[in-house]
Amino acid sequence: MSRDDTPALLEPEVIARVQGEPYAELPRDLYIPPDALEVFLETFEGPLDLLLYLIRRQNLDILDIPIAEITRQYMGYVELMKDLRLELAAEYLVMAAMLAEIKSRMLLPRPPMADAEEAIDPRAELVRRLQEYEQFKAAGQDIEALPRVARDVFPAAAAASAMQSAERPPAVDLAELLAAFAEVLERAEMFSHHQIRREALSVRERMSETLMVLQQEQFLGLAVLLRPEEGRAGVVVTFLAILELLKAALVELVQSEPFAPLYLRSAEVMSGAEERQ
Amino acid sequence: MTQPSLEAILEAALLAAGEPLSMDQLRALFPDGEAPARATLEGALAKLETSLGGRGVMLKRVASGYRLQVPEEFAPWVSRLWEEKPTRYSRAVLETLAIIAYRQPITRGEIEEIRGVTLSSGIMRTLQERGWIRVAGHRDAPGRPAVFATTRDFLDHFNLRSLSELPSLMTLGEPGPEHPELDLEVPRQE
Amino acid sequence: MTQPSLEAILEAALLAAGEPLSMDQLRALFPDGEAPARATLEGALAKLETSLGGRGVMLKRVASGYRLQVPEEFAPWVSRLWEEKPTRYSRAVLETLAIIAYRQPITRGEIEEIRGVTLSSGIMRTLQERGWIRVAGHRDAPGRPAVFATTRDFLDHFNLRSLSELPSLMTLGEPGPEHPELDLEVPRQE
Repeated sequence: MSRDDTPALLEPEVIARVQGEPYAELPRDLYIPPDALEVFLETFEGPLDLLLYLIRRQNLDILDIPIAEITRQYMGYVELMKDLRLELAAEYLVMAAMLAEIKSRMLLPRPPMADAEEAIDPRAELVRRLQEYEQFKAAGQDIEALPRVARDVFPAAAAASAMQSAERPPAVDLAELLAAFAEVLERAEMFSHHQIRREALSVRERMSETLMVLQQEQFLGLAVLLRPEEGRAGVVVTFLAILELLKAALVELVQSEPFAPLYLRSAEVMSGAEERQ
Repeated sequence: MTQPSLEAILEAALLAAGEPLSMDQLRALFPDGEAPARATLEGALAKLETSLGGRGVMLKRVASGYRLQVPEEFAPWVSRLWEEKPTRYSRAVLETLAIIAYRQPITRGEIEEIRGVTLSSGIMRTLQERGWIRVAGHRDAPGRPAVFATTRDFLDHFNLRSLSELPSLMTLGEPGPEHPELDLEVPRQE
Repeated sequence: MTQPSLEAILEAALLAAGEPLSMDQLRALFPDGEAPARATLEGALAKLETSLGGRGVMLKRVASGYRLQVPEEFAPWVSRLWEEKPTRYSRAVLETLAIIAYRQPITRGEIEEIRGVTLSSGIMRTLQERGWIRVAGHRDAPGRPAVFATTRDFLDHFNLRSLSELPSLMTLGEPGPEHPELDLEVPRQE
């Protein structure tokens, strides 16, 4: 493309082309209701959009825009918008000024010896912006065409309302528990003269376990509770647990006659039985 | 593209709605005059119901129509979706738990004596609902007070094999055990 | 009772949630320490996806996780469930969204430069209220202008797993979209 071409002008009277045929006048029978024209003009997203429309509808090459013609058409729309008292954004006028500037620069004879500078087509920046805008205009339409939730695809949901009450219980760690116990002991010692002693937990655990077994079994032979397979230590722990339980009045030791087997029963079962009598 | 089956259309609509749809609403999915007869729709719903066997969703007839719902057997997993952020236990709950853990079996009165305050019923309920303590028996004393002990779940939560693995207060500078000879390990039961 | 299959559990949870669940959320359905490995879950999800073929629901991977959704082909029936038509967005909103999606992070000024017009505050508000864009930071330039980026919700809403799934930008020089409906005559210049 030679740069100092006078922009390829359409005949000045041509206002439109229909299938390549230039038209110099609006057909007389073509009536555009003013409302429709207004809607039409409002459809443009801005000067770049309007310019693109002018270029595309005439199948012009965006890389070789006939600046004079396009400027003339552009100004036609801007005047129309003014006439219709449409809210004319300042950007439309800025673009008009830019087009006029490009046009005048293209009309200027190229000064000799200034090839390097003049090599830049005055339209280059406009072309770049038009192309970039066109890309995003198309991208907007592509996004519009993507399957969209609530229009094309629908999240699938099934009722599960009855299951919504779960609440995760707090977690506690051992250190917290120990700290709480230590604090309570400290406080207890401040308020009482009782000596709070550390006791063998394994005995306490066996006390709890024995109580549970007795709740289920009601009567148990001492021999069953003292299990030799736990070894000496186990038997001692169990025995101490039973003594502690007796002392705390949680169990009772029964024997039907001297030297008969010893049985253990829980105080609870026993008193329950008494109540029934 | 082949037309989706009637069952698939009904499944799609019920899942998109996420709530019960009446027979009238189901018929309204189709353009005027093209809605299948009720009997046809009922047939398709029956087919849909059968095809859902063994899946994570089932068809249920409710008062307001048909509903796709998650069967109850999935509650253990599904309910975790809505678990609230764990809260923290109050000081009182922690202290009570600690006393029960270290002094079990113990009555409520004894806990109160150690803590020096009355025990609110909420605290014991919290710990019982959590499955960490249980009534281990009743003391043969006036009023037959319940005695509390910790549970296996309690040990599991704290990753302990037995109570003897609870940290000792000695780490906090407590005087040593009075009966060192009693501090025996309970052998593991088979 | 037999334990439900892993696929059924995942299906139940996804339907109960009614929104995408991430891999982490799926693993959190199981008790601590019992969650299947990621690969196992992925395998089960693949099986679930296959088993849903031809049904009114499909498994889709979107930005925030896995979602069960009614496929597009059911829209003609399903969209009749709601009287309201889905929101249509103006070209200005869509173009702005496109610019942010493809050029993020981007300032308001840069968006205006590309579109050649001042950005009305309504457009940015609409996009932010929908949760599709957010302020991702501030550029270290005079006035420290905010830079905008798209959100995960944007990707979820448009059925995308990541920005790389966006349709590629039109190559320059290609014939652009026309407004055939706007093909009115060019007015005569005065």
